[in-house]
Amino acid sequence: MTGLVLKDIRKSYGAVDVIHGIDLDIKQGEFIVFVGPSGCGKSTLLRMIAGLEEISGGEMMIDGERVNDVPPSKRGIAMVFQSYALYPHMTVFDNMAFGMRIAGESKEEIDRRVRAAADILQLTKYLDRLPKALSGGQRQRVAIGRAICRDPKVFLFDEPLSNLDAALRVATRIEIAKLSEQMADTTMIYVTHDQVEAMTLADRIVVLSAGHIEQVGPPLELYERPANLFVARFIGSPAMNIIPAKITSTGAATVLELTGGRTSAVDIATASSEVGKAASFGVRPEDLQISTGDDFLFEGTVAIVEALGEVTLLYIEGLVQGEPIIAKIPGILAVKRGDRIRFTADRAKLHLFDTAGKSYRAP
Amino acid sequence: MTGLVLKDIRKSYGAVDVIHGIDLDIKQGEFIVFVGPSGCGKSTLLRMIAGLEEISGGEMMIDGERVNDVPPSKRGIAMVFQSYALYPHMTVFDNMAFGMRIAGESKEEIDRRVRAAADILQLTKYLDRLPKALSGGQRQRVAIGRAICRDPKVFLFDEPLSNLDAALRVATRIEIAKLSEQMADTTMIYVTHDQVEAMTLADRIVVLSAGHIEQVGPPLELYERPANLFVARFIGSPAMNIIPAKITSTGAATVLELTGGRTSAVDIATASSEVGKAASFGVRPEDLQISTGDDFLFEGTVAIVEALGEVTLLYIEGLVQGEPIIAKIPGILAVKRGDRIRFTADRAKLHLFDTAGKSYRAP
Amino acid sequence: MIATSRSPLIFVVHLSVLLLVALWTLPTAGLLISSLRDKDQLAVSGWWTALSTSSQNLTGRAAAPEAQVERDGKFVISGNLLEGDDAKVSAFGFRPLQPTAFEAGTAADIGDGQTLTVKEDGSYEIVSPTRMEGTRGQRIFYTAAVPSRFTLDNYREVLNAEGIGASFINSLTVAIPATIIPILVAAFCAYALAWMPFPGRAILIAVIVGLLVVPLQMSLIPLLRLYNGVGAFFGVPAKTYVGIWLAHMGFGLPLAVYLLRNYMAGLPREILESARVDGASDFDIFVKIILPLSFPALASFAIFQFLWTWNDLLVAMVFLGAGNEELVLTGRLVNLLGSRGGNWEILTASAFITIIVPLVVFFSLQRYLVRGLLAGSVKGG
Amino acid sequence: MQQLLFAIFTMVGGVLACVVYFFGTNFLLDRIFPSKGLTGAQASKNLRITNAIRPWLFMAPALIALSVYLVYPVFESVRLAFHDRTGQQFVGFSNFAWMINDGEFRQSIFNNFLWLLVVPALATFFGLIVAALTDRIWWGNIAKTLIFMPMAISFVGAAVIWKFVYDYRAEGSEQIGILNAIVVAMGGSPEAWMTIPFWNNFFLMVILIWIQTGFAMVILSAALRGIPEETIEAAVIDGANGFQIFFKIMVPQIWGTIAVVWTTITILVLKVFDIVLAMTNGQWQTQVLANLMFDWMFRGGGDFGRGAAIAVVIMILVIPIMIWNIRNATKEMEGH
Amino acid sequence: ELKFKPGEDSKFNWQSFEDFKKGHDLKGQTLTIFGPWRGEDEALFKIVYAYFTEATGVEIKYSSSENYEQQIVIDTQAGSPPDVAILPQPGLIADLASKGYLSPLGDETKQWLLDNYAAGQSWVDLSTYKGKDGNAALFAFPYKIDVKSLVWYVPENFEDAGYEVPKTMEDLKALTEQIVADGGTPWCIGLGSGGATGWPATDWVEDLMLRTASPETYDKWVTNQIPFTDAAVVGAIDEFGWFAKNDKFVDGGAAAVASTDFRDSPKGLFASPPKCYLHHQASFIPSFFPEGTVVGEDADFFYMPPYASKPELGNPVLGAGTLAMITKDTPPARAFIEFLKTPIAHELWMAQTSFLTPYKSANKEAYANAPMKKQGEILLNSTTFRFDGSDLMPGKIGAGAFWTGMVDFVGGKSAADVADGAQKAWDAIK
Ligand SMILES: Nc1ncnc2c1ncn2[C@@H]1O[C@H](COP(=O)(O)OP(=O)(O)OP(=O)(O)O)[C@@H](O)[C@H]1O
Ligand SMILES: Nc1ncnc2c1ncn2[C@@H]1O[C@H](COP(=O)(O)OP(=O)(O)OP(=O)(O)O)[C@@H](O)[C@H]1O
Ligand SMILES: [Mg+2]
Ligand SMILES: [Mg+2]
Repeated sequence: MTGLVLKDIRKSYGAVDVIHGIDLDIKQGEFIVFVGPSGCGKSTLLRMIAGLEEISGGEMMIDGERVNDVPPSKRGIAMVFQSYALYPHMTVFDNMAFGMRIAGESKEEIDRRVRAAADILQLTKYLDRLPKALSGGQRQRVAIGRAICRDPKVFLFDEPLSNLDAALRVATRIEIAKLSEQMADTTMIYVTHDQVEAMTLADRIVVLSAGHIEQVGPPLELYERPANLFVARFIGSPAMNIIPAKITSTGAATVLELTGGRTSAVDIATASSEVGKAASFGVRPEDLQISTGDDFLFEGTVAIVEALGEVTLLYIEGLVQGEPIIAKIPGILAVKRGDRIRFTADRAKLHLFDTAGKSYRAP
Repeated sequence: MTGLVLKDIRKSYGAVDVIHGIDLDIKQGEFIVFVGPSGCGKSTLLRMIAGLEEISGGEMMIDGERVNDVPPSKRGIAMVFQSYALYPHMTVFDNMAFGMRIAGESKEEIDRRVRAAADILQLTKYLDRLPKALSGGQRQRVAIGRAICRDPKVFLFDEPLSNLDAALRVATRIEIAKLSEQMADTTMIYVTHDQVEAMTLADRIVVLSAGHIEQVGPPLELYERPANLFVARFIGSPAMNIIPAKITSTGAATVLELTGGRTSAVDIATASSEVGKAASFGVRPEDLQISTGDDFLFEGTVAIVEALGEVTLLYIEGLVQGEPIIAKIPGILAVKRGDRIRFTADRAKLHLFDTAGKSYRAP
Repeated sequence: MIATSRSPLIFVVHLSVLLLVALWTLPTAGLLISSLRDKDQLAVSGWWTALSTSSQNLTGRAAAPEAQVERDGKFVISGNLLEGDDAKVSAFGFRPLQPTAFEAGTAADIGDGQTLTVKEDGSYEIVSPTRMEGTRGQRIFYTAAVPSRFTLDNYREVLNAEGIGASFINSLTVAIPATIIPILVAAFCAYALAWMPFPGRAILIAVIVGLLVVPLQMSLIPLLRLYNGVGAFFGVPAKTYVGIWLAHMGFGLPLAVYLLRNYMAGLPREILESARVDGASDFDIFVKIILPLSFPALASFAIFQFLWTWNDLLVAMVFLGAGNEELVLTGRLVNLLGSRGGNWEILTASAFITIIVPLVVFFSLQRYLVRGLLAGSVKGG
Repeated sequence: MQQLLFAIFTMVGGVLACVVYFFGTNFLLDRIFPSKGLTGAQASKNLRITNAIRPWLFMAPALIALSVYLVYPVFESVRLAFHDRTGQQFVGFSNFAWMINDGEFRQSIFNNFLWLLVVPALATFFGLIVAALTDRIWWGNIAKTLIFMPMAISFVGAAVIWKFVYDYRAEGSEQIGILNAIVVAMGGSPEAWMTIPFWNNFFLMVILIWIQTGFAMVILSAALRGIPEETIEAAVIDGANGFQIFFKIMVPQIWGTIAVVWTTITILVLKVFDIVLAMTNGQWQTQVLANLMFDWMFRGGGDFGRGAAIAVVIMILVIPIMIWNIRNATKEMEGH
Repeated sequence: ELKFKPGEDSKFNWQSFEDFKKGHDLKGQTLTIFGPWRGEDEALFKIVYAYFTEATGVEIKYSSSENYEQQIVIDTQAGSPPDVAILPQPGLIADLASKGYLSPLGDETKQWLLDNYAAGQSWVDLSTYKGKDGNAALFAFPYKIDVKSLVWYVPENFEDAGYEVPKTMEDLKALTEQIVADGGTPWCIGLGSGGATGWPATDWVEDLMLRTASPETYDKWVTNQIPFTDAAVVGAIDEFGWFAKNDKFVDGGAAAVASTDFRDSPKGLFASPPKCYLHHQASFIPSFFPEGTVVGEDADFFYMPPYASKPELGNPVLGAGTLAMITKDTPPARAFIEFLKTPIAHELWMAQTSFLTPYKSANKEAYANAPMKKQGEILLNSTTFRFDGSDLMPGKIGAGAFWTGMVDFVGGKSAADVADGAQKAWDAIK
């Protein structure tokens, strides 16, 4: 079986184009996560896959068949809506049971599955309540429960965990992971803005930006080898620090001159034609280390110290105009605002992008 | 000025008690974050502060005056609703301008402030749209913008960033932090389930659970010295690992026998009467280190490896029944499922709770 | 609900509603009070005077001369004008043009040596030196302060009318299906017009709005002709309950469809979508999602349709007939008024008798006009 | 008793038949073009077919009833409008020509426009105010019932009610109409309200407003209650007062329903005749189109040609409303 | 169920009942009758037709409607008419006849009317209409007549004030002025009747017309052979104006005339002090007298007198009434018309209330009371009987422009203008 294929899918609302031609091949059983900035078209894409939004252009195939005109109910999908979309007049139980009732499942089966889902989502207490008497997170859980209860070929989740607290979020995330493991044949498409969710759940992540795909790949690949500046800055939190640089020497490793005046070698091969060109040098906050010696990448003044317990974020100003450079150092540090600190980083973990934003690293 | 005082605030919906007596003193200009599991009553509490929910019992004072019966509009608040509550018939601009128009601000001032807020929230493009033509995140931003535009004494935020992508989230978070810095007199009350938000923004965090306060304190205090098991597990992600133990020796440091059979000393003073009692031993995932020597806390089998790029999460099974122990190790590790690994931790960073869940550490 | 109920504005609200309610009920109050009044009073004094003691000029008649008794050599006719009414006579007279010529208690010389005395309590006495002649008693005009007096006679008369019970049932037989059927039919149609895409939808909506304007009177003859044709063709009576249900349905449909469609189109789209994703067909969606969520609209239309069919006379007369067996309540009550439609006292009472059922319907359906039916379903603007 | 049984039986039967139709046809449709259980091209093809058919199944009873009960009479009216009084002989436009020259017709048109200006606006306005205000007080339901009452009262009853309001007795004698009683009590002299040309139109309109406010109230009340509470809460927080919330938040959100109510009452006004018939029968220059039509249709055997011609005019007057509705519906569908 | 046992009371002509019974056996058939009688009248009519059922075995289904005018048009147009229709409006009947919805009653009935009804020719003329084919024929049978030329008063008030019942119109006018001179108000006139406001004035005008112009002029007027603006018509309207447009002559002044309900206006007679002394209205009006009023004692009437100066006009009587016609020609329908020709069919109703008949063979003694008998005699003694003119005119005029015109007239318009308006309306429908 071939799963889901999107061919040059487009969508426009009147004159506004929101999806500009998406090509994507999703294998059956794969867990795909869509990430991208707010408003980039994730929900729209998901809704098109569900059949809720008309496809303005391109083709969508499920299992090799064109489904552009197939109604949602025939696509074998379950969906968690970003805005919950609960049935306000039904209790939590009925909300979850609705799909199964429609499918004509037996009463016992319905009861069993609803209770199982409620258990997982800690909703058992609330089964008899109407949505209006639930908290935001509880509503969201009902929406998830509703999808879980059904047994679809494709699961669509639109930011399903955004209103949950950390613990529940982890728990539910693990449940979803388990689910996807148990139902190896079920394709999952998941929209999130949470890095951890994306990284932990995805077989592949699709990074969207303004209606087109920036990069598709397994989580670590995206993290380690972002194809372009957009992905580089989007994946990882806090975002990768980008420092303008000039290529001074090329070859198997490239040597750069950073704005600060310091040079740095990067383990990325570049063609000799690139010498002298401007480029963007990238280093992730968590790849920065405090250097005590002279072998440092750059030096800066601490503007803000954020101690999160586990790690400390240092905001370094004065290096790049406008934005501070952020360093994420494990543990709790004895650093104060105004301290001058030198940073170094592992050469292998550095990134380099050309002026168009494309990575110099071979894909 | 005295800010906001809650005295034994209670709320019940019919027979269901959801807030069981909250006492809280919020100083003017303070940034308070409410955290707690979904459904614990955060939104309800916030809505009571706003005056949208009647207070079933107790007293609320703003600036020393009892405001139980004061209507919302007289309390000088702005609020971001968990469900956005945008005016569906107004454009984004009008949504944001509404409060100011009501207050009778000048046209120029309104325009200036709305545009400033839209700029911050990257909404400028959408100012003329109606809410229904916005994505989830965009709607949320409008809701935030609406609150920012006004100039209240108290800001109330109910999970304002839950639908935003990481980058925007960080940016908005910083904006909110700046806002609170600029308006030193403005009190902020902020509900979130995001640890980072809570830790970075809060002057003090209020941990709620099932309608009552578990602990109130500055972020780091909560992280380093949780008052009880609930707070310990709730603050920090992944949650603190809890291992059943028995106190074998007391004094300035306490010695424990863990389930695994190993013993460990903890830098917490206990009374001698505690010897022999059961206790919960806690260690945060990020405080665990891989030990190569014999000096280890416990040993376990890796069940799952989650590589997030920056850190790797190891799920260790077989130590505590049911739940895996999680370790968060910086960097990308070459660890596979099934590997047996030994862990150690800094004695000073260990936690100890009695059977009732209370921390042995002096508050 | 928002905790603002104690704002000072609420008094203004109370006051304005009170004012509006007063304005709106005042005319009806007139009818109600009138229905409880004596029929002769209706045309003589305003209904509001019935509420208080009022001074009225009345005419009474003494007992006929045959009732006279001889007392102390004089002939005396006595009795009471008020006949037990709790009124107080202040003045009296015996000539129509001077009805208040004498104060109560004084003796009036009415000629032929006769005197007439009327006391405050209404008792009168005619004293004559000679035997009185004639068959009719003396007219006595008097002014009395009459306290408010009400009677249920009008209601009794209406309720005791022959065939009223049967007509009541006839009316129900007409009104109930004529309410339910169009709602059902209209709801399906409204759903299709609101949520099912098909070509020509907008035009169809407009046509239905346009049909609202068709005057009922224009349709009666062609339709009755059609009914007669159909009846003759199938050998069934032309005037049946089914016929009138359908007629009421036809006339009520445009409004029903228009109202319901408007309401349904306003339901949050996400809810329908989520049902669609859950595998529900349009039929399922309609029955299980749309219908329950449209309850406020259904209830409001039901109120009106019931009311119209209940109060209708014309359609019932034409399509059900005016015979005794099939006469509806309105028809029965109108018939009570007599050929010249005179009896207002009947009219007033029957107006209140017919109003009861619609009011009950209104009251019982009002609770379906619920607040926050959609609360908690979706988030967003 | 037997009648009661018969009544119940017919009622249940009638309603059941209707239910059976909808369930039955749907069941059949799903049976003939099955899609449950099936997959692939066949299923989606069947689905496309059912999706094309189903709206018409849903609408069929309504459309048939509408055609029979309303569309057919419309055509019949149009036909009659071009025929003589018996409906036999074709007379071309002569009925319309007569109409234009008829003073009463012109008077009716003028009056109808007055009615159209005043009644829908005021009835909707009062209905809205009542619906909004009664939601905020504990005795709101009672208040609503009282304001709804005129709607429920039979027409004959209403006519008597207003007789007791507008009744005129000569100066000096006791007034039994409350309006004159008030005027007299305030030192004025009584007026025969119904006979004051031009203004008497307004006294008649008051009656219709009095009745229709209940209609507007019920419909708008249902709509008001559908407004998401949170938007009101948000406005409260934004510092809006009662008026601002009402006019800037609530009213715009139920704008669609207000338009519906307004439209409905407008059309009703075009058709209004019983009030005029009962109160003045068009005398004292209060004639309106519908009453004029009724007059020509049925008085003394009737003149179907002229009656129908007036009906056609009434129907033509509704066309702008139809166009406006098409526009709205199209706009709304684009939004979907 | 028969109210009067056949054979028992000698004032009834039981023989005619028996004869009729012998001649008709239609057992098992039904007859649908549509009539204008509702309420009390309906009950009375039921008592009468019970005898028809008794005699023939025909089951009668009677129905009526508040809007009988509309109802009969709809029913006949749509093809489901009753068997027999009874209507009070000759204009409407003429229309039905011209559209072919009525069956002619035949020459034999015509002759019967000529022979048996007082002023028989008047009745025949009244019941003869043009059929669909354009030929005139007798289509209706008058049954149950109201006399309109009555003036009501309270005898005791007259006695008290020393007034006499006037015998001539001159006297009546003098009396009117006398009452004013005595400080009273002579007349109560109310034209209000909801949508039919104005009709009582048309009775006035017609009554006065018959007293100022010849019956032929009257006939030409109602058929518009002379225009509304004819001097005779305008004169009659002005005569009415003499009474109604003088503030001193009418209770409440002229302004009150149009807006006082006709049902309320007689109540002024009984007020204390009396609001008026005289009231012109048809024989039905006692139903609107205060409860307990005994006609003949508490209230009475006199014949609206003719002008002494115009003896040639005799004693004209204005009246109205209902006419029965066959809308579906069935044997029971024919039998019903036959039944109406029997004296008993009249006497049965005469013995109750509100029924007058010009049938000469009906026993006058059967009238339930003296006032009815007196009215019956007025009817029988009339030299001229004329049907209510407004009912004879086309609906648009008789039940429209004429009414409206009269309302405008009492509102201040001149008689000439009113007549002109009415004539214009008449021209419009030609
Ligand atoms: N109308 C109601 N009737 C009964 N219970 C209610 C009602 N509204 C809320 N609750 C309950 O009150 C509790 C607190 O709700 P609240 O919305 O304050 O939670 P919360 O802390 O904001 O949760 P979340 O993070 O999920 O938004 C929940 O358990 C909820 O189910
Ligand atoms: N009806 C509409 N008309 C015009 N533009 C629309 C409409 N609906 C959505 N959009 C726009 O389409 C874009 C994509 O919206 P979508 O909901 O897919 O975003 P998203 O990626 O899900 O964002 P988020 O993370 O904020 O939910 C947004 O910029 C939105 O403003
Ligand atoms: Mg989205
Ligand atoms: Mg909440």
